[in-house]
Amino acid sequence: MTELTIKNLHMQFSGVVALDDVSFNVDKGEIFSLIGPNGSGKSTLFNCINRFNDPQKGQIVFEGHNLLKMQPHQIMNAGIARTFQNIQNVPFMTILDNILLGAHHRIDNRSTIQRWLSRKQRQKEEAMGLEILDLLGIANYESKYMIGQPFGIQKLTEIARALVAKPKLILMDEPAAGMNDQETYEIAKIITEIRDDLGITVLVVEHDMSLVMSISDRICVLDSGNILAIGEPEEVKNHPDVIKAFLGDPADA
Amino acid sequence: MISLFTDISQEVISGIALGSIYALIALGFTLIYKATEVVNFAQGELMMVGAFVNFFFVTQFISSAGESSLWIFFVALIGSIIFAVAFGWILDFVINRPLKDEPIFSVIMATISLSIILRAIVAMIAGPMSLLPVSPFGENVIKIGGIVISILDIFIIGSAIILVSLFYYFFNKTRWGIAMQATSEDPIAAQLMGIPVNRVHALVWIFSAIVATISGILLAPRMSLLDTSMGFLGLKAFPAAVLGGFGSIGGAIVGGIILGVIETVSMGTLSFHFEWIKEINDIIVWIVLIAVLMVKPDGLFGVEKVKKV
Amino acid sequence: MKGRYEDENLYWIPLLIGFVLLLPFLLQSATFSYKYYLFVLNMAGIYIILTVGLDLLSGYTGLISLGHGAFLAIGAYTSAILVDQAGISFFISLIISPLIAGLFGFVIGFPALRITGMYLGLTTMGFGFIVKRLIIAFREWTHGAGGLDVSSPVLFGYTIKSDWDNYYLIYTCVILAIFAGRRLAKSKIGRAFMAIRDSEQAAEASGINLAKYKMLAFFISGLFAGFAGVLFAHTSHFISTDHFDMLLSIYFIIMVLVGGAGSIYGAVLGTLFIVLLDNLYVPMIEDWIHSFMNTNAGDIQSLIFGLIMFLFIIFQPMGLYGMWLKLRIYWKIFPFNPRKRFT
Amino acid sequence: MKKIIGLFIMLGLVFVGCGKQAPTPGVTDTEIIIGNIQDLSGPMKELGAVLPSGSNVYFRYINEAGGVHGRKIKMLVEDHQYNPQKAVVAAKKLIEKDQVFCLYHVIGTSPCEALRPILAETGTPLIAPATQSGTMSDMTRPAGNLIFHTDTGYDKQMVILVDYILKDNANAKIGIIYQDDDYGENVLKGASEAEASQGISIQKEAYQRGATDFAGQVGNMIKGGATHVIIAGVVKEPIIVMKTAAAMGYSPKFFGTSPTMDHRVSLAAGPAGEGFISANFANLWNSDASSAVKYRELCAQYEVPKAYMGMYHFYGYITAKVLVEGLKRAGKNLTRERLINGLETLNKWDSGAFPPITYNSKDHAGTESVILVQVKDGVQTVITDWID
Repeated sequence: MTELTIKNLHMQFSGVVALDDVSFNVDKGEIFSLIGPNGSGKSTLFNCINRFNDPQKGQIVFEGHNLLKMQPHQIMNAGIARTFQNIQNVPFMTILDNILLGAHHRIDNRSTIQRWLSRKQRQKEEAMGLEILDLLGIANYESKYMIGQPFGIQKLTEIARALVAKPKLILMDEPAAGMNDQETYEIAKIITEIRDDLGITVLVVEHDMSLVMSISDRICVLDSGNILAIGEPEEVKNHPDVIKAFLGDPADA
Repeated sequence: MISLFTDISQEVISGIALGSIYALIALGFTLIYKATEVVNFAQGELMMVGAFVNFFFVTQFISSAGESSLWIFFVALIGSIIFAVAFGWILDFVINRPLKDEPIFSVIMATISLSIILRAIVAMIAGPMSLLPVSPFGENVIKIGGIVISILDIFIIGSAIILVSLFYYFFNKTRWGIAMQATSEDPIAAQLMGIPVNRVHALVWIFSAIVATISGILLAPRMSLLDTSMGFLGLKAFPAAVLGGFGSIGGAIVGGIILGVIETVSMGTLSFHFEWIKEINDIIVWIVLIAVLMVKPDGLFGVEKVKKV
Repeated sequence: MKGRYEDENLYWIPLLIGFVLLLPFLLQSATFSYKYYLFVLNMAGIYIILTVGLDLLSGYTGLISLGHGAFLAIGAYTSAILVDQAGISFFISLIISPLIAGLFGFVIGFPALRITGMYLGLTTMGFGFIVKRLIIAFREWTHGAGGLDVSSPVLFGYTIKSDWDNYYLIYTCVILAIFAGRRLAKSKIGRAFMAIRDSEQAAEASGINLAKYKMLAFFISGLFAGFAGVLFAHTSHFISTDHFDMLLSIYFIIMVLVGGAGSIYGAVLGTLFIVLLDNLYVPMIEDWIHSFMNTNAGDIQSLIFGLIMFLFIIFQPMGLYGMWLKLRIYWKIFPFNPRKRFT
Repeated sequence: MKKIIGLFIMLGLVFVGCGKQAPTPGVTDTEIIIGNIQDLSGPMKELGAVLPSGSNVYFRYINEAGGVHGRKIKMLVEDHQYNPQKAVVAAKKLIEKDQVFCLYHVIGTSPCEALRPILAETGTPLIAPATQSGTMSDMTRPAGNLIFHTDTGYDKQMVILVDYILKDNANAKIGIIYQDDDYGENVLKGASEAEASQGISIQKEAYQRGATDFAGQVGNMIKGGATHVIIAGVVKEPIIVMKTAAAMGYSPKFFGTSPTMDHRVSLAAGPAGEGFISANFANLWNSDASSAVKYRELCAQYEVPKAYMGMYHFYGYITAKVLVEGLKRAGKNLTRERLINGLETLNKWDSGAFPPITYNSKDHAGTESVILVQVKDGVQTVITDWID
């Protein structure tokens, strides 16, 4: 069943075409990867879904809602969470609080006022975050400050922040960038768990091919704003255009 | 009708002179901001120190030479600039270096406390009485048609234009200038590229002190009496720097002149013909500033910084 | 049920509150000029309420305000007019006047949606001047630049007049303000503020409406400042536009930064530090210097004040709260401190 | 924890009431301590150095002559940076901590106004506030009965100046350039009184405190055709205004309110300032008035720096004389009430420099007359007798 539909998306920055007539669908419960060289428009596509960028033409439809009519902060309410390529967190806040940031739309204003007077609401909020921390296996980091934590922890917190929002779709921008093999393996495991246990659709941008190939259900290859190929990992791997774009034209060699 | 035209052009000319003073101070703000991203709240005080040092030199030289001549003013100017070089270098050493990796707020705070310190030290040395500044140009004026402009004002406008174009050329055309721009964009990358960041910062503080000294020397005769409250004029030039777009050298002079002209015209013709303008005379500058910022949040010539996600 | 997540020990808070409440007695027993110290403490208390609000705006949300004296002025003048001219009771004015100051916060929050950094600092500074002008323009009620006499507050039939009464009124409000500020900072709203400060993208992607929360920050900050203004007007009994000049606003920012931006206790410490430094310690040092040197008292005072501030910034850029945190870490790992860290 | 709180309470109870207060603060058998709050590091800091020095000349003279009823006068000076809030803190310190007998010669209108609540609360008199604002002698305001004003208000000065101008030249077109704050507001009050009584209209131009450019205002004066311009500035502004006018070839008759009486106005303005008439609330320091002669004598004797001597220094000297006269009349058994009663017995009392001063329980304005001083050949010269 189609969850996210991207149709004829066109985006350019003062003459430079970042996305050129891109269309694809993401099905519910799928791990869908976007790959391509730097500058091929992957992050721009994410930013379009997140509404940080305004595409000139096209449509983005998520579960029947037209995302292009929404403000950036409404995207989360629609059920789409996101992690960032450059870690975006609050250094002088504890990890738990950083994660609870993602639960923003789950806490209504009335309970915020209740919280002023009683501790109960506070514990309820904490429980939301602790649940995710336990899931990711970093439970004992909860009251540590974000500043000075190892890179891997910061990355995991980023994912946790997206998960605590209970999204339907999660956008991951290079979750394994800068990680070693062991950590990449962990990330792969987490991504599959997110899909299998929580039933969240995952849209990944990633450079690490081994990770992409091992977890993806489908892969979309982008090159300078154009889709080269969409399909299952094996299919894409053997696609002539992809080989040409990534390894160079064999005829030239 | 003709008299209205003369009135307004007279006010515009005075406004340009006043605006050039703002521009000179704003240039000092801009230089430091451009290279180090620090807002120097002590800029007005640097100017005040320059004016006092120059006053000291002039009176010393006159009393030892026995008479005042243009030469004395020139030598005193050179002396003040040498002092400014040393002073700027010391400031870099005292403020910029220890706070290099600290948040920008700390440096701003340091400059605020520096302004308090400078005011106190100058007051202690110069004594409580305000001084009578001497100008090499006297009270001479030039009359063109019905419009009057004093020689001093011509010098102020001239030095503002010359200094701004000099620094504009320096920053955009010379190797050192481009190095300075690079330093402000990304100090670490600049360091890696072999730009001596420390020396660049020192240079910028020195430049700023020189500009401040020159503006102080030119401004002092306009103030009629010289005292430490001259430093507060720095805060009046602040909107000029912001209006032009902080960090834009051309913007400093445009912003300064716009605000100077608005100030004189609103105090003059506008409040003569419209009674209610008097009520808002001292905030008209701020109203214009806020209105411009609402439309262009980075000032007239400022460059918007794009953050990569 | 105790939460798994405990970030701080709270047992010493009642002790501190007890100390605050007993302080006048201690002062009275220690010195016959206790009224002066109470007066300085009262002033510090009013400023604390304001700086807690300013910290929420500048420290937490990262929106710098160089015109916060204006909110103080709005609160003070509104309350003075409401109580003395419209005949509204002090208690109701204590609720309405901060709200009006908060509404002005919305007005200035509006440009803040587009303008950032030093540009915002200047906009708020301009706002300060504009408010001052507005106060003068409404001559009928505010007596223009001449200043306005304000009555003593009457709470539940009791007239609060002496420094002693003022102290309890102000410090009850201070404790409430600190409590409110802390709770706010630790709630969903506080998290949203900090996210806006450190990463607007992460905030937006987490569903935080930037416009709404920036306005909210200005509103809350204006609310605190207006609250402080009401107390200011009714405890000093005379207000004029000269009270709320721009240097005062800069002092407020200094208080927040000295304490350590982004922490409520920091704002409190910073305010106490600056007010006590300015009014008690600097004159003390000055007296000492005067015993062997003869100079103009005013200059030497500003010089000492400037120097202390300057050295403080150079050696302790994280502020007082940062110093306290460092100390706490130091004692936690006491015998095994790495030598390098604290030199 | 309970123990500690208990300890606090016990400490509190033990020491409650131990603080003691002298029957009359600041007065011992040998000394009277008075408080002075000046602007030592703010925009008016020149006066902050000069005024207390002038007062001290007279106090030293009195002390060396044996003091007032055997008590020597000691003056403590605090700084307020021309900020009303700081003035209140300083006053609180002087009154509560240093236990001064009275406040004296506090400078600035808004700082003095801000002191009213404290004066009223503690019953401390304020003698000779160093401001000419007419609001200081308003007896209906708080502490009105505790403030003794020695100077003629700005509003009154305006009326007198306008009268003087119209007396010589009935067709004069008058303009004023005023500082846009509480000072200016008091000036405007006087201007509108004069307008009403004389049936004329006065052209009004405002400037902001700290302004350095007056081209707009002077241009407006030319446009309005003002033949007589009253400058309600402090020291710098009249200099710049007159220089600007001279440069623009505009030469009306210039007048000034009392803060422009400083001799440096004529010094700095040079030829442009020739003929400038200022309204003085006291006789000139270098005139033949009895106090001025004595003042110069004492200054020479005590080696006062030459730069200090001038109208403001002299101002400090004569207000000290008023205070001392009040202390003398209060009698041997000095209390605050007696000081007030003593001052209220002054009736057309001649200080030798001020116009005759009269206080009574309904009027603390002291005097309402000024003397006009004109700059002739660069020297200030008295041109009228006391006018009111």
